[in-house]
Amino acid sequence: MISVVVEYTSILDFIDFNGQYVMDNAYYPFEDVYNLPFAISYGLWKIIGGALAWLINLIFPENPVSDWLMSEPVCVLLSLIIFMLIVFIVVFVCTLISLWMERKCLGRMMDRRGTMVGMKGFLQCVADGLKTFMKENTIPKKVDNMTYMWTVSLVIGVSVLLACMIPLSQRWFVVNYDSGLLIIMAFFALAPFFILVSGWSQNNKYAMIGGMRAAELMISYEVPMLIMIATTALLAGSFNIGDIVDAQYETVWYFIPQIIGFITFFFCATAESERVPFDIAEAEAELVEGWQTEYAGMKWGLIMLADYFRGYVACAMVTIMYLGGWALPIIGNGPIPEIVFLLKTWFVFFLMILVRAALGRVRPDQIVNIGWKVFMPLSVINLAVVLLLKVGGFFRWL
Amino acid sequence: MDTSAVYQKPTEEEVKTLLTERFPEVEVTGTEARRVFAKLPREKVREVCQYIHDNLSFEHCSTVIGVDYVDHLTVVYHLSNYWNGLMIELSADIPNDDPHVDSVTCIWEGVNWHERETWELFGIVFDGHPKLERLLTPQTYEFFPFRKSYKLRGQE
Amino acid sequence: MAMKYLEKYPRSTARGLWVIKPQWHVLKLFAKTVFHRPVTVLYPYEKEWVPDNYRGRPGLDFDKCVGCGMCARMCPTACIKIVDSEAADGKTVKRPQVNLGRCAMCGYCAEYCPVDAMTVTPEYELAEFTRFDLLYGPRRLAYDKTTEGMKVKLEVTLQSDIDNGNAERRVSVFSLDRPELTDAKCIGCKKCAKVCPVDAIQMVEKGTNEKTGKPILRPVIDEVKCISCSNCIDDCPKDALVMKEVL
Amino acid sequence: MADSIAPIVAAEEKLQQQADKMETDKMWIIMGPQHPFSHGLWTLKIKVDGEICVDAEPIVGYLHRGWEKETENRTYPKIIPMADRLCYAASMTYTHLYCMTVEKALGMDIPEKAKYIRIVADEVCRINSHLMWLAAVGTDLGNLTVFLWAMREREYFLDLNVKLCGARMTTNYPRIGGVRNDTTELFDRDILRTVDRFEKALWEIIALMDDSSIIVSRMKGISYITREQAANVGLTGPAMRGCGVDFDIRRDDPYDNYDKVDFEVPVLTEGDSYARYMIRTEEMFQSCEIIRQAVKKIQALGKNAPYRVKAPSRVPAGTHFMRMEDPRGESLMYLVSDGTDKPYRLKVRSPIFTNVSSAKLQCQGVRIADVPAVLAQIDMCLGETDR
Repeated sequence: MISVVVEYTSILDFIDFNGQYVMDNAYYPFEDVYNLPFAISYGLWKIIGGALAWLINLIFPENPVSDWLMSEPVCVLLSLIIFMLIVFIVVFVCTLISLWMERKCLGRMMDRRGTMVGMKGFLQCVADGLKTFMKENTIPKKVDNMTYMWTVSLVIGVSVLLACMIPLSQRWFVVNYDSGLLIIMAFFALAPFFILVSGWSQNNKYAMIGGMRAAELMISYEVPMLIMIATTALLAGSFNIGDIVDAQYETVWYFIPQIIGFITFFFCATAESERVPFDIAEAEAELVEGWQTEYAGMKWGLIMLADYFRGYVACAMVTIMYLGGWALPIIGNGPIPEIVFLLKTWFVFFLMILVRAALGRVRPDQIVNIGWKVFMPLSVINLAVVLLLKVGGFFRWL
Repeated sequence: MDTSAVYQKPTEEEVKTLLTERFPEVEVTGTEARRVFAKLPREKVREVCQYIHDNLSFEHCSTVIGVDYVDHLTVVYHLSNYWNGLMIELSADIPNDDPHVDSVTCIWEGVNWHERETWELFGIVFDGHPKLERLLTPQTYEFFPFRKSYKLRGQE
Repeated sequence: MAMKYLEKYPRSTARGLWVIKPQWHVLKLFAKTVFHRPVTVLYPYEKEWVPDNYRGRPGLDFDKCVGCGMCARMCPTACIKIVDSEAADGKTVKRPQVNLGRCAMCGYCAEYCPVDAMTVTPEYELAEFTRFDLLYGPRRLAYDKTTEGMKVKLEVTLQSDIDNGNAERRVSVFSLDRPELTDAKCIGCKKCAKVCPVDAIQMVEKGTNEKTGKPILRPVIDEVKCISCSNCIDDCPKDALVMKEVL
Repeated sequence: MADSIAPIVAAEEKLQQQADKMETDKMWIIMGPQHPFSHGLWTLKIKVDGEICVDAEPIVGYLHRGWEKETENRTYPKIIPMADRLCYAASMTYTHLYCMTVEKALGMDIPEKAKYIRIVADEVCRINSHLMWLAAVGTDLGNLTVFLWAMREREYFLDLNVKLCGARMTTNYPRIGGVRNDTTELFDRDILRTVDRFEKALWEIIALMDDSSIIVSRMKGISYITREQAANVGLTGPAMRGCGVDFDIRRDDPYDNYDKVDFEVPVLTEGDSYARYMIRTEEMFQSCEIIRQAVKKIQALGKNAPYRVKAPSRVPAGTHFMRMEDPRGESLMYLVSDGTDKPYRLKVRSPIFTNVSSAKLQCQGVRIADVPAVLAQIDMCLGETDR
C-alpha cells in the first residue's frame, strides 16, 4: 500500500466527515446493511484517530503513520474494536437494568422496598460489583485448578457473547447470519456442559450434585425448545432473526397462533436460564449455592451477572419469536426500534419475576417429568397446530 | 382384675390396681387427676415398661429424667397415654456405685436421645441402648456435668 | 366450632392451571405497593412507635434512689452492681451501675424497685465502640423523659384477700413483708442498722448483760419506713432476722 | 421353542441379578451447622444414594448452655427471663410452663383473669411460632414471598406483645402467681382487630402455598409416617396430629382454663409432609378463635379483677411436673425442690429434641431436595433442643 504524503494544515483535514459515508468504505464489514453501532464507532474513530493522527503529524510532520491511521482498512479495524465495546456496554447496561428491575419488583411483590442505594436503588448493582471485585480471590486447595478456572470463565464468556449477539433491531446487530436463532440456541445450550464439568472439578458434594442437576435440566429442556424454534422458523420461513420479525410484522405476532408455544417456550426459557422455579442447580435450600458453592468473590459476582445475561437472552428470544421483536403492529419499525425491543424484553422479564415471586422450586425429578411429559408434547402439539395453519393457508389471508 | 388383658383407656384407679397386682415390687405413691406416681426397683424397669406399653396402651414416653440426690441417683420416666391423657410417673432409685439401668429404647424409640442425654449428664448407664454416646456435650468430656459434685461458678 | 381451613383444603388436584392464583395474588400486592408504600420501615430515618412500658435500657432517678440494692439482688444476669457515688450535697451514697453488655432487658430492676427510682426506658440503640462504654454509671443511667408508664409497679393481690372476698384490693409487695427478729439468736451487732438503706432500724437498749455489764441492743424495725429489701436479713451474721411473708 | 428361548431367559435373569446386586456408591452429605437449610446451629448428616436419602443422623449440641444446671443457681423468679431464652419463637409458652410448674409445687391457684391472659398470650405466641415456621417452609420450598408475607403478619403480633409486656420476643410476662401486668388500655380492641386482619392475610398466604401445585406436589405424598411409628418415636404436636394421633394436651389434659374455651383439634390421618403442614395452618385459625373467646372472658371479668397473686419465695420440698402444648409439641417441666428459694433440679422436656431425633424416619426414601421441606415441618429451634 503506497500512500501519498499530503500537506496537512489543520485538524479538520484529519477529522474529515464530508463525503465519507460509513458504507462507502471499501472494507465495510456488513455488506449492504446499515449498522448503527458500527456507524457510531466509525464516527468515534474518525474523531479519536483523526485527533491522534493530527497530533503525530504535528510532532513529526509528513510521516506516513498519520495517513496509515486514517486509511480505510485501519479505520474499519479500529472502529470494530470500539463497536465491540459499544455493543457490550449497551447489553451490560440492559442487564443491569433487568437486575435492578428484579430487585425492585420482587421487593414490591414481597411488600418490601428492594434496594435503596442511589438512583432508586440502581447503584446497588454497581456497589455489589465493586464489593465482589474487592473481595479476596480464594481458591480451595483441592479443586482441579485448570477446569475450575476454565469452566467458569467459559460460562461467563459464553453468556456475555450470547447476550451481545442478540440483535436489537434491523440496524443493531453483530452478525447477520441466516441461522441466527440456531446460533443463539447453540450458545445457550453450551453453558450447562461447563456447569457440569465445573461442578465435578470443585471437589465438593454440593457442587457435584448441582452440576448433575444442571445437566439433567439441560437435557430435558433443550429438546422442546429446539422444536419450538423450528416451529417458529417454519412459520416465518427463515431462521434469520430479521426475517422472523418482518414476518411477524407482515402477519400477526406469533404468540397468537402459537399461544401454546409461547407459554411453553416461556417456561422452557426460564428453566434454561436457571431461574426460580427451575433453579435446581443452585437450589440454596439444600445445596447451599449448588455448582457455585466454591466460587468466591469476583468469580461469584461474574457468575451471578452471567445468570442475568442468560435471563436477558431468554427474554429476548421470547420477544423475537413471539412478541414481534422490535416492530410494532401498525407503526412498524418506528424511530427507535431498539427501545421498543428492550421494553418488550423487560416486559417478558417482568413475567419471569412474577413467576419467581409466586412459585416455589420444583424438585429435580419433577423437572424432568415436566420437561419430557408436559412441555415436550405441548411443543409437538404446537408444531402440529402451526403445520395445520401453514398448510391451510391461514397466513395467506392476512 | 385381669392383669394380662389389654386396656386402651385405663383409669387412674385401674392403673394403680393393675400395676400393684401384676408387680408386687411396684409401689404406687399417689394419684391425681390423670396422674399416677409409682416407684419401682431398677431391675424391674424394662419389664414394667413393657407391660405398660403393651397392656395399658401407653404409646408415648415423654422423658427420661435423671436426678442426682447426692446419696443416690434417680431415673424418672414419664409415660403418657394418647387415648385419655393419663400419665404415669415411674421413678427408680439407682445406687451411686453401680449406675446401671435397663434401657427402654427397644420399647419406645423416642427415648433414645433422652437416655443418651441422661447418660452424658448424669453418668447413668442404660444397658442395651443402641448408641450410648455423648450428644449435647463434646465427645472429649470425661465427667458428668449435671451431677451435684460438678460445681458451677457461684455455687458454694 | 368448626375447622376453617381444613373445610376448604386440600383442593382437588384435578383443577387445571394451578399456578395462576398465586401469581394473581402477588400481582395484586405489587399493584398495591407500587402506589402505596410497602410495610417496611426505613429504619434509621423512620422509627416505630414504642409504648411507655417498652423495655429498653434501665433508667434511674438518682435522687429518688435509696441504694437498697434490690435491683442488684433481683437481676438475673448479675449486671447491676452497687457502687459508691457522690450525691449533690457531697455525701457518698450507694447507687446502681448497670453493665449493658450483660443486660437482658428483662425489666426486673424497674419492677422490683421499692421506690420507683429504677425505670424502663424506650432507648434501644445502645451500640458503643468498646465494652467499657457499655458500663452505665448512676449518672449516665438518668433518663429525663421519664413518664408514669415507665415506672413498672409491682402490685399484687393477696390470696387471703381473695379468700375473704376482697379480690379487688391491690397492694405493693414492698409494704407487706417485714423482717422478724428471733430474739434468742441476736447478738446485737448493729449490722442490720448499718446496712438499712432507709434507716428503718433503730438499735434499742433492752436491759443490761449480767456478765459483762454492757447494754443489750436489739433492732426495732419501723414498719412504715421499711421497704422490705432484705438487706438486714442477708447481712445478719447469726440468721436472727427472717422475712415474714404475708400471703 | 422353549429350548431356543431358555438361554436368552437365563442371560436376562443373570443380568437382572447383576443389576440387583449392583451397588452405587452412597455418600454422606453434611448439612450444617453453616447451611441455609438448618434454621439454627445444628448438623444433619444424610446418606444419599444418588438423589435419594437412605439414612440421616442429626447432630445437635452446639448451643448447649447447661440451662438446667444454671437454674440450680438462681432463685425462682430469676428463672423466668431465662425460660424466655429457651426458645425465641415460643418464649411465652416456656415462661408459662415454668410458672405453672412452680405454682403446682406451691399448690397455689391463680386468678381467673391471669389464666385467660395467659391463654391469650400463649395463643399469640403460637401464631407467632407457626408464622415463623410457615416462613421457613416457604424458603425451604424455594418461595421467598411466603417468608416475607408471613414475617409481615408476625410483626403485627409482635407489636401486640410490645404493647402488652414491653418487649417483642423475650416477653418475660407470666409470673409465679399470675402475670406481670394487667392488660393495657384498648388491648382487647387491638388484639381483636389484629386477629381479624390476620385471618384475611392468612388466606392470602394459603393461596400462595395451597393453590400452587408446585408447592403442594413438593409436600404431598412424601415422608409417610404411620400412627404407630409417630407415637413410638415420640413425635408430638402438629407433626404427630398429622400422622393421625388424636391428642392435644390443651383438650385432653387441660391446664389453666383451656377446658373453658371451645376449639377444635385438627387431626389428619394422611401422615405425609403436607398433612403436617395443614395441621399447623388450621391451628392458626383455631388459635384466633381461642383468642376471641378468651378476650371476651377477660372483658367479662372486669377491669379490677385480680391478675397476680403474691407467691411465697420458698417452695416446699417435693417433685412436681407439668406439661403443656407448646407450638411444636409437648413440653414438660419437672421440678425437684428442696425447700429453699432455688430449685434442686429443673428438667425441660423439649418437643423438638425428640422430634428431631426421628429425622432418620422422616428422611428415609426422600429426595435431597425434599429433606429441607420435610425437616422444616419439625419447626427447628435450637435454643430449646440443646438447652
